[in-house]
Amino acid sequence: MRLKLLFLSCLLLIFICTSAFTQDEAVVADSLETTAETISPAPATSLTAIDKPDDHGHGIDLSWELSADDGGGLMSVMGYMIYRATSPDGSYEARSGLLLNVTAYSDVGAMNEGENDYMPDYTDYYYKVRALTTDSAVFADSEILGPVQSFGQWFNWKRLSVLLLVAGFLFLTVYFIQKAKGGAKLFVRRLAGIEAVDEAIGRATEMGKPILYVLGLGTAADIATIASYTILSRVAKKVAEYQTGLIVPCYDPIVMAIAQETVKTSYMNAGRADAYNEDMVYFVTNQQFAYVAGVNGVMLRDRPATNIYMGKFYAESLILAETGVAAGSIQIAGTDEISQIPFFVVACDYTLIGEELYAASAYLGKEPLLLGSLKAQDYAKACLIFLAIIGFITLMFGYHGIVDFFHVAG
Amino acid sequence: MDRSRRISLIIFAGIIILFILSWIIKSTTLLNVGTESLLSIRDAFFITFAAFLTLAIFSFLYKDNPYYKFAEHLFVGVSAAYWMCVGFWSTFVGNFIPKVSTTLSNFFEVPPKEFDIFYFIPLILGLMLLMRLSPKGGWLSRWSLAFIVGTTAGLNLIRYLRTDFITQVSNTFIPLLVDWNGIGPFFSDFSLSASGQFVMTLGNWVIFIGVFSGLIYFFFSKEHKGFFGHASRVGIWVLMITFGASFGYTVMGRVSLLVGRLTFLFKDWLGLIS
Amino acid sequence: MKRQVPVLITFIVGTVLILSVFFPPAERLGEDFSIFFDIIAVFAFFLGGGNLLRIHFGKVYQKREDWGFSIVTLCGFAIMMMAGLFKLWNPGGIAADVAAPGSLFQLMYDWIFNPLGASMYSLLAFYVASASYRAFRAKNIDATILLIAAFVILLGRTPLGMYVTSWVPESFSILQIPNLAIWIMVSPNLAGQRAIMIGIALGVVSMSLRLILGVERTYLGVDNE
Amino acid sequence: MSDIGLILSIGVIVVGLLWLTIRSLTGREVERRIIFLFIGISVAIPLLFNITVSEKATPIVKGIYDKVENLPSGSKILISFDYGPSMAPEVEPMSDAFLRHALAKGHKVFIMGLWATGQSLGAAAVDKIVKPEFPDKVDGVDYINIGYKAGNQGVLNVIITDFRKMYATDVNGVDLDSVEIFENIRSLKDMDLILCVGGGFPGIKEWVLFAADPGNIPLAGGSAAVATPLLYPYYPKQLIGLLGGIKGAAEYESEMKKNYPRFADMPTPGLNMMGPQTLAHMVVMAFIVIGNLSFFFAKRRKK
Repeated sequence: MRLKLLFLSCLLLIFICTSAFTQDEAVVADSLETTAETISPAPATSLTAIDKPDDHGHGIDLSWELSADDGGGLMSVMGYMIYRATSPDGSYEARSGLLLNVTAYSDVGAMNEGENDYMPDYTDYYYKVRALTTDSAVFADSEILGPVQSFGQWFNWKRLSVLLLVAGFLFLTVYFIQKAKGGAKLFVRRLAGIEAVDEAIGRATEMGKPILYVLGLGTAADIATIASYTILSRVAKKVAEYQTGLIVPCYDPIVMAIAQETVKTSYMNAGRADAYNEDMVYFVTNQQFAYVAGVNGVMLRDRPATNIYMGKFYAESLILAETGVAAGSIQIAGTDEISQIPFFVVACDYTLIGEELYAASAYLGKEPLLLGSLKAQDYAKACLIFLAIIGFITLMFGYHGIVDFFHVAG
Repeated sequence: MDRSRRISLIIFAGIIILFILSWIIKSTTLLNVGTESLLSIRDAFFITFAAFLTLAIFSFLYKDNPYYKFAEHLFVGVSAAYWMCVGFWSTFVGNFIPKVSTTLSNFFEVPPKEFDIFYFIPLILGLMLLMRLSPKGGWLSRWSLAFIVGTTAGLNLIRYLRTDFITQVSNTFIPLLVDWNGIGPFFSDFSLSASGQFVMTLGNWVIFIGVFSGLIYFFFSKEHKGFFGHASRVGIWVLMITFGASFGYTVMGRVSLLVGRLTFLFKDWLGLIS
Repeated sequence: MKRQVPVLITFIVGTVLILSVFFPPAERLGEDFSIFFDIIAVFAFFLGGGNLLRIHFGKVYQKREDWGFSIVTLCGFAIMMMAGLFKLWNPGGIAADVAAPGSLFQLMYDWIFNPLGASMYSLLAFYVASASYRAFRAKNIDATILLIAAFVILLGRTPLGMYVTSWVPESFSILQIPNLAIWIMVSPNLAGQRAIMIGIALGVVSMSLRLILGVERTYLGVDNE
Repeated sequence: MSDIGLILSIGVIVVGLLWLTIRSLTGREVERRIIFLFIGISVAIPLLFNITVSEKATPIVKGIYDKVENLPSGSKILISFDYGPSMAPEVEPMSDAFLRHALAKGHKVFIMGLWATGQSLGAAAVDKIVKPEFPDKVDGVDYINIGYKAGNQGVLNVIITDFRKMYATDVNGVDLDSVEIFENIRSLKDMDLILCVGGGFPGIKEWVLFAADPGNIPLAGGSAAVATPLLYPYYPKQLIGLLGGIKGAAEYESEMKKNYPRFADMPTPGLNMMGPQTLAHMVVMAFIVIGNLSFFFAKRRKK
């Protein structure tokens, strides 16, 4: 409890401090009274230009105030264009298209020499904003502003809150893993879907029928798929012990490679390396519905006693699950694809909802290291709820610090 | 020859006859429209074949049968090759070749780009992955798997934290009292519009309580008892509404897909509707 | 060595990618790595294609059940592969888009791949009905809530919902079924979605950290410690 | 003649459902194949007899319509075709409507796709809509199709800073540096509006995460109904508007028909599809009722 408070207050303190950070100082140009021609509009005023913050250079942020004749006065200004030169009286080139009703623009160029539109850093630039009317011959230039230079930053301050969250989470995870290593008992609630897995394997063994394990449509780039390997390894180990059949049709070749590795290891760990067969884990095809057609075929022809769906699923979820129902299999599903959870909930016997899928991989092992990270996750949730409630209260009193903290611009 | 075999042969013969009939009729109709003769015969074949495949898939609703098996196996083969070809031309030839070899770029007639030594990293990792196929070098493939998983972990961590986590949380900061103008106006308008204060306020409360009770349901290291038990119970109800609503909302999209298929059958194949 | 190196690679790659987000000079690493990933995926196609051929040739060779259909798969694969790699019938030759109109690749796509995919997908119209018949029953409180929410939304998506409740005055328009359906979608539904989303985000972060720290390593075919 | 057919077939559905309802009072279950049959009939009949219903635009749809309408003529609108043929019946009406509306309003249209299949669908849309209906529009000046690149959201990651790093040419092999429409375009950030039409992965969500959010670019979209509820959290902050499923498309179409005389006779696949939808929804609801009836009466009997 003390730790929780400490952590929270640290977090609070840090972002209150950071919200006090100030930006680079801007070069400000005073407005200039133009001796206007009879129909020439008023120019844009208060032009400012600073290096674009939080980038890798090659960008300058401009801002100005609307011409008095834009939306008022003569009502003649249609829009603005940005012009740039490398000396105050050099030749100015247009740097933007027509900008309508805006007062800010980022002039960003290419980063590498030789590219079109290359914009070197540490070079003096001079800017002016031109207020345009519908008549291309009638316009007004603002005062020339400069010199301004662009340069790169080493750190993106806009993303500080993200970094703090990562650091906080890392801290919690490492802390609880250490605690778990030290032998502390960590409670984890029951996950019905996972407990059903063992039961379902037993049933398949009794019936002498195989188990179908579907890793879904995820690629190796999906965390859900990676979580699914852990569950697969557990299932494979049990299956090896019980000498039941296992069928793992795959959608992605890389996923297939990893799944083969996982199943093979599980069989070896169960001491039944001899029972492992390369054809248990195989590639079907890399197209959603062709894959479904293939898996449907397996369901009706090999009649697996249990179908386990874990990973990323899209529209095919219900086709799979309903075919499984027709085939009379017990079905356990888990996915983090929110739009498909309802279909699994409706058609399957057990469903792991979203986060439960990741938790399952930790839960299954009951290893202290993995459980420690679950605990960290819960603490993060608690912190979040706590912060949010404080946020609401402070918001009522007009303090926006907490809300802003969660608003990441860049 | 037993009875069931004879029946399935009769069905098979019937389908063949219907197929040829459809092919001939379709060819003549296409010819009448003014299509070139060879093209019309080709297109008529393809349309008939596509209609046959569609019906073969639908037959699965009744039960598994050889026609579904045929369609399924054809689909698997064709689709596997499709993605390989697209990946080869667009990623390998399109993105990789121009960066590493001018000769190969010229061979494939793609414009070569500036040579980039870093593109040998995926080449090496890709080849390592293929080492799986050799009995001894399998362990090398783990290196590229490790690279893939590392990339996944690194990219996803930040991505989810930035958008799903931070944005969703910040979207939850909504006023719990919308434009308060006193009790009178508050209870006078129960409409779903910007003027309906009551409904908007109620909606915001539901979101607020729903999100947090939902999150409490996902607590793993606390037993769902007492306060946690009640809160997670509410959480489950909110999730149930979500699931029911999402399901009901989806029916429309699914029916549209069937409409699309039936339109193909009625319009493009049978010409029943215009 | 065989075990430590992969874990180390994951650690380094993951950490570098995380840090690159915060340091503008390294910002483009994420981009480059995404491209690398795709290129590796192309190599993996060989694994997939090889495996597919092995499985189906095996079936044909051993004359296992339904081996005749495996020949269909092999033929489909071979023809599509040749059509794509050699750009057969492609009016533009090798430089043209692989799916240029008129090419064999595109024809097979239009008349085989496409109808099959669309038909498979449209089976969902039937399954949605059979699933709702079976599952939407007032068995207990949870199931009843599920049922009511689904029913209101279904009503709200048809003109029927409007006819049933059109007598409700405008100042109570929330009680009109289509509006109620929208309200369910944007309030309780959104709350549930958001709770799941936030949970998933935390789960992903936690899982990613486990991977980067090397705590979770089943994917390497190595048992967790 | 068609009226007789219509009445007859609706009669068959109603009588069939009534019979099943009465049967369910004895607690008997309906076999799934019967449900399949009813769904099939209820979709086929309105299609054959062409029954339509009228629609009114909801604010979330109107949001997009007004945005396209209020952008000054000549604005740059990118339409991304992020779907495959299997999803096309549901979302193609949306991309068609967007394309028509944007061109009619005189905007510059950029077509691309994050799905391999999107490239040819984009090209098909150009052949089907732009060439016959807008003969004065010139490829490379008023519109361009830059096609598909592999890499899913990775593509967005790249083109948000630089189009040319991913795309050297358009689909016809024309160098992007040589076309007028691309003259002042460097990255996605130069777009005035992005319209994403999709419903799977990658789709609108990826556009929000990797383009609209980091680049602060106005984004709206059309989505398959299944993915739509998921996108509500992004509306109205990160998404200007959203067409949800075929109903959204129908609303957009009716809005266009109402305001543009030239579109009075345009094909309205969205509106046409609402007939089968209505009947199919009613059948699904009827089966939910039947299911509950048989459940309750079966339970009673047990007692």
